[in-house]
Amino acid sequence: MELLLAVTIGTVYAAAFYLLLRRGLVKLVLGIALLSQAVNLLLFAAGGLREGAVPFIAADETTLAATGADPLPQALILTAIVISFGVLAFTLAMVHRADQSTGTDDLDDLKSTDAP
Amino acid sequence: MNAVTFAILTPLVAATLCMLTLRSGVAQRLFGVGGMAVLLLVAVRLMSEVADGSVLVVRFGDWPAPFGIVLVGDLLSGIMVLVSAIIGLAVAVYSLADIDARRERFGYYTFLHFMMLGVCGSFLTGDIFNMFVWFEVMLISSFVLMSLGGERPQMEGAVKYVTLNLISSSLFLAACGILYGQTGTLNMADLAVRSREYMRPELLTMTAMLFLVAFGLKAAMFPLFFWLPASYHTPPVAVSAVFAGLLTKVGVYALIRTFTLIFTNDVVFTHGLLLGLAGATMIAGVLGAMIQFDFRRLLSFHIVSQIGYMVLGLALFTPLAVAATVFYIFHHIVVKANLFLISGITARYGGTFDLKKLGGFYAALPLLALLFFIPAMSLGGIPPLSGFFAKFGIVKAGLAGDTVFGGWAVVLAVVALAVGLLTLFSMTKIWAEVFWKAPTEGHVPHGGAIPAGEKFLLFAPVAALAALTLAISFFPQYFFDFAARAAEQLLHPETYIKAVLEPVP
Amino acid sequence: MGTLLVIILGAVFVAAALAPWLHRLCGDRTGLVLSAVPLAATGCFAAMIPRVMAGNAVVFHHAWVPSLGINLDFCVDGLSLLFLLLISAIGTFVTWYAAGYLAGKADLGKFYLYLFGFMGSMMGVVSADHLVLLFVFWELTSLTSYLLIGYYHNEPRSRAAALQALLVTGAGGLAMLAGIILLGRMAGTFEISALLRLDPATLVSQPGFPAILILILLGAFTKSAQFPFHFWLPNAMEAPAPVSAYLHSATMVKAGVFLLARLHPLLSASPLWLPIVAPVGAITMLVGALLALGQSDLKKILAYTTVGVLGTLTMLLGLGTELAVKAAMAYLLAHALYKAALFMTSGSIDHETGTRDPEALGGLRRAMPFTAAAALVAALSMAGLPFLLGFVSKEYFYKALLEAEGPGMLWEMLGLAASVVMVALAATAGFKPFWGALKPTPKPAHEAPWLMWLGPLLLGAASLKTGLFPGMVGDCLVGPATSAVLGGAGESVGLKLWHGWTAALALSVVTLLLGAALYGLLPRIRAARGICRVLGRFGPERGFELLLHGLLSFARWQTHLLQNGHLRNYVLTTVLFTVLLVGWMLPGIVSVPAWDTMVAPHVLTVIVCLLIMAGSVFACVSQSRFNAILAMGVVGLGVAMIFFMFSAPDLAMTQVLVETLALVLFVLAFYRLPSFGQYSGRAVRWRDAALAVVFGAVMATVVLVVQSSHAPDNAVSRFMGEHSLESANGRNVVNVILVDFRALDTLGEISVLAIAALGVFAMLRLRPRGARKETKP
Amino acid sequence: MNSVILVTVSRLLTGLLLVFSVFLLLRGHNLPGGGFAGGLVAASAFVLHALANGFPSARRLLGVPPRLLIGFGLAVAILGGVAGMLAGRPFLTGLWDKTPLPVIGKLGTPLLFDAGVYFTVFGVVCLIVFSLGEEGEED
Repeated sequence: MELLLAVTIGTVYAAAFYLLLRRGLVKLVLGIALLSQAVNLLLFAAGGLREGAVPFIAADETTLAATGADPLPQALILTAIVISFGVLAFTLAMVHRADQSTGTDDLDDLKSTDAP
Repeated sequence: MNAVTFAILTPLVAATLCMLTLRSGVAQRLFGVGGMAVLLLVAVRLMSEVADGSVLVVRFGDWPAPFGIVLVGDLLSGIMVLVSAIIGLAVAVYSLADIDARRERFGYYTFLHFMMLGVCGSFLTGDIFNMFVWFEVMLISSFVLMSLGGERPQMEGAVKYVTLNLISSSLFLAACGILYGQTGTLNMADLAVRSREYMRPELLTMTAMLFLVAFGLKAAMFPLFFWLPASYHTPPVAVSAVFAGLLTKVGVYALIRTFTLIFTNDVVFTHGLLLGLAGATMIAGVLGAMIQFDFRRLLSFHIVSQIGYMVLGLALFTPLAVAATVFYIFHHIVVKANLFLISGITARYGGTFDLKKLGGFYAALPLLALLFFIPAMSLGGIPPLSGFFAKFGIVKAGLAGDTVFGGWAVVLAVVALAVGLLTLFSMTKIWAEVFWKAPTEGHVPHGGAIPAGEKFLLFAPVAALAALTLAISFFPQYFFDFAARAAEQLLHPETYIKAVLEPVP
Repeated sequence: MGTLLVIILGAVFVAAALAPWLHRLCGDRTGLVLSAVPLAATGCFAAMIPRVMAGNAVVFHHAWVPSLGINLDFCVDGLSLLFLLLISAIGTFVTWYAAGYLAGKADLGKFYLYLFGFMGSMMGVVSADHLVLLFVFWELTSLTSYLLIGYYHNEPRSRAAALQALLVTGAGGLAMLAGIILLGRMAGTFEISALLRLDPATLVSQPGFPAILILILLGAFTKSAQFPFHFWLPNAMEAPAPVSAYLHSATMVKAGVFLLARLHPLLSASPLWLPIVAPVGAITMLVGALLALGQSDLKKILAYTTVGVLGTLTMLLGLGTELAVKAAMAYLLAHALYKAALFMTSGSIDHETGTRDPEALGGLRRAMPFTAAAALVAALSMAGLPFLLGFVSKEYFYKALLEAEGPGMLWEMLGLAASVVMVALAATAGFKPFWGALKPTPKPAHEAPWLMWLGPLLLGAASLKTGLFPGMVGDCLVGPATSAVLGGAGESVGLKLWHGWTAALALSVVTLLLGAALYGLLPRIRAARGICRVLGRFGPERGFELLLHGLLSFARWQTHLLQNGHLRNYVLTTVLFTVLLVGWMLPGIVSVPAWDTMVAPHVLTVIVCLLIMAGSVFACVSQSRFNAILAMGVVGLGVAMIFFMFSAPDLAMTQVLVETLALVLFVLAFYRLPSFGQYSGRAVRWRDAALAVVFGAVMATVVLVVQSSHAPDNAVSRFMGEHSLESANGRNVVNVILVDFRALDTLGEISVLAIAALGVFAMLRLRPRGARKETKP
Repeated sequence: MNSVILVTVSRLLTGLLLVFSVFLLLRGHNLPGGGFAGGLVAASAFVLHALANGFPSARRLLGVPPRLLIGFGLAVAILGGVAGMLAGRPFLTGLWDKTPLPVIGKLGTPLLFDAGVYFTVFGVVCLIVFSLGEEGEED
């Protein structure tokens, strides 16, 4: 289980990194999106996985069962998901504007202000 | 009810008000500048509350620590919030004359206040994940501010800025998750205790490395600084100035906070690494600056170089060194933001940021020459200006021989001195090119080129910041004393930990 | 009286600050008004003489930055007083002189600002009793001299000379700062008088002391233009004449000599002192004299002779005997008086005739009688003719050399050679332009305004008076100064004009005769100018330029390498740096888990994980935007499945919603985005893939490591589980965390969303000026 | 896109989704849901409407500019936090009504805060989608 998850997360990270190394603007955005998926999964894995133990207090209980899944990482990931959604939306708009303003999506052409 | 809460609420409310009144230019400017003024008052109040060395803890939601989120005001936070508010107000006033109506109507002041929210939140929070959230608030506002307007240079800079900072954020988030998984807590004071108890030292150090990269990138440390010189010279000047003053310093703050509170289990390795990186940062930055002929790009490279000094002080990890770092940060924020503001004024008069084309300002605008000279020489470390004391403190700490790094500390002190000379070289380059040199055709500055009202709005913040620099210069003891006591608090985190974790009565 | 000293210092700086304003008010008379300050200061310092003669230093103490150990400590003893008087008196004359020389210049106000700033700093250097305070003033003199040398700021040569002076003295200054800090640390105090009271032998024997000595000497040598750092001084002749007269003869360049004298009791205890300082001084003396011979510009001649004299002074202090120190003090005084005068008269010549070439000048004595008189007296003193202070000082100089230990007659011969050159050049500077037939000059010559000859004339008079009656000046100034340099050891006896028929007198006579002969030969020796030029071209200045250019080239190379403009290289560096740091730690913590201890994954989990992996890889290799977006959707939904399977329904739900919306956004945006271009070549793609695999492997290992251990106690989330219903009235603990326990996170998060949304809005609606609405078809 | 069926279905769905979103918001304290999910669903209602009927129609249906919705949401969330301060407790402290209501449970300021989140997310998604969708189509 642990190994499978590790390999999965590693693969998503690798794919994200590979996309970030491309020269096209669009692939850059895909890379950023994948990166956030990888991190969310890592967070989930680091917090510890539980099957069949939702972090709700059962109707007849007053406290969360000790065997229940840890709710805190879930709250963190929820925050992270929403933040990455906002960031992704902005990145898309930015890439669109960059493409419009510069007339190219090749990152190698986007160094007129950063040329050596 | 102490000022900590209001340091968060003020920019948040101001941003919300700005957002609700986007259509009205008057309201934008009113809330924009007014919000900053209120924030400054709050920051002064906060500083007066923490000045006696007490650690203010606000438990949000009234949940005891470490269960809820706490905001913690100690001397370092107080100093950082205060200087941020000063820069915020200065830049907001400057923006009145610098930011065009279109940017204003599309939420410039909203983003500015949200950025201040993120900055103040990062300085005050006592919770590592909450810090991540504030970092994101700050970052996304800075993304927008960086690209607002959509001009080609801005977009070229923004793409790099955004991508690299998002990588840093993802590492930060991953590191938070690891810390929580290993210790079961997110409260930084609690982390300081539990990370020792629960985590294998190597694992803790590995997590420290993730934080080092995450914060180091935000702080623009070697070799993670590329986004800064690629982008800081592209947005409007007011934006460059507030970025130059505050953003990298949030990264430095986060490094200071975590590497004095949590990651002190293997100082020889972690801080030794910081020491080496600090040296490389100082050198790479200043060398980059030496060959620039774009006013703002030159200043941008210098930010990198000076981040090296700040990290050096942290790395040396002695009371004097950390105090000097705190002093350095305060001095640097004031000076660097001011230099960017000045670059904007010269560009307004001369029509360009190109040093080769600018010229003749010494004769045309002697007041501006004076206002430039003060921060520039301060940055160059000329005594008795503020930069000298900052540098002196760090070099003295390096030469003091009481660090754990022995000869390396001495080597770094020598590097710091040499880099200081090269910094002076760059500053005199600007002075010689922009002020002394005869004006070039088509870029002749003329004192009457800007209407009086706008001129006042541009010059007043610059003059105020220069006056502050002079105040630090002539009464350094007053400021250094705060820095020294802040360092004392940082190096003896027991007080901080106790204040945060003590049970609510 | 200590307070008086501080008041004077303050007054000078206040005068500096007021100068530009005063200039607007008084115009060209600014100098006259301002000169009241140094004049009054001269009086005040003169009033301190009796007290100092009696051996009581004037002191002032005030804490400044105690946290850094920096205090405002001042102490005026004999050495300081000698300098203070020179600074204030010559300062007065220079102020007058500048009023004439720069009359009508728009920048005059700023000029006085810098000049008085310099004056105050210089007074600070010589009266500071605290090493760091001394350094503060020291750097201020560098800075103000930078501004003064660059006075003609439209001239590239001026700017270059100013920068060179600043860099050379600045570099030395920083070395000195390191030395000061180390010395302060070793001695436990920065206070100079306290430092000098310590036993020098103990300090000197410490292992770090040679380094300290060398660092401090670097500061002194650069400031005092010692070989090989001498080149900035002649270049600084780009400055207007008053600046040269003040900075480059009497004051700033003497700061290095002052420092050597100030710390003499301590530093000279080191066995390295004599073998370093005396030879450096001697070489500088010879180099200065030699290069001076090759000059065809009055100012340059004076500049190089100044270098020579600075060498002489350094050599004398290096020898360090009582007689040598006394000679140094007398020589210093004599040189200040005559050299300032000569700089001013040569400036006047330039000002009134338009040339400074001694060959083109002659017979000016009728047109410029006062200037001629002043120049003549000064030149006689420089040549060391009897009845002038220059003679007295030269006598002591020779006596000190005769007495010094050294191989053979080495010191005497060196001193003689240099002095001979001085005689010849004194004639060139003070005699040649005025005597002989009148030569036509670019401007018809006439006398300079009185402001410009009064000072030199008074200085000449001073040379004469002190030369005639050296006893008094010896008792009042030279004696106490010598005694101060020697740490109170020397007796404070005055100078004598007549020592009887001694070897020194004989040397003086020989000097004059040879000097006269050399002057006669000068036109022919000019042929040797070429040699000087060659020396100049391949000398230390060339080295300095090469160093600077080398540094700039290196900077360019480095910056091109690092800041290369390619985002992918930045990403690569960042990620590889992470991999390096994290990977470095991994071997120590990773342990291969045994297969049997691992939980076997559910089949569904395996399928979902494979989907995620396949989606990720497909997004990388897909040639079509649309397929790539779909692949992203698969990954997102896969992640939602993982959330769902492992007890996180809230996450799963949000993830599904967010993924759906993201898909909509992608589709909306990608309508307008370009299709995938295949920009990188195959090799690059394979390299990147390999690097990506490495990074993925490191991250996978990290995940493995962090899964292998968990917090033994999750008190925080347990607390939340216990209080969620009771205190926060919610059964959905995740939601309660979001809106109550950690509501602040949520507040920040909706702020992020708000910013992002408004950002998207602004990004899309606020088009750059001049941009067409849609550039894409 | 303007097929009759899609238009009709979207009308129906928009209303349904809106009701469902409020339901999600209200029950979120005890069951999966909450302000985020609610806001996202509410926004999806309008996104769906926009895709079916065009963006101008969706804007008309929404009635208020999305950015005001965001500002309103933020203001509500802040108010939900400030309420605690007015009672002399720290920011964001939950104040609760004693008597529970059906379905929702007890009323309290965290619910107000969650409503703020709902409106913010609602406005945010609408603003983003509308901006992206309308890019290049009008003005």
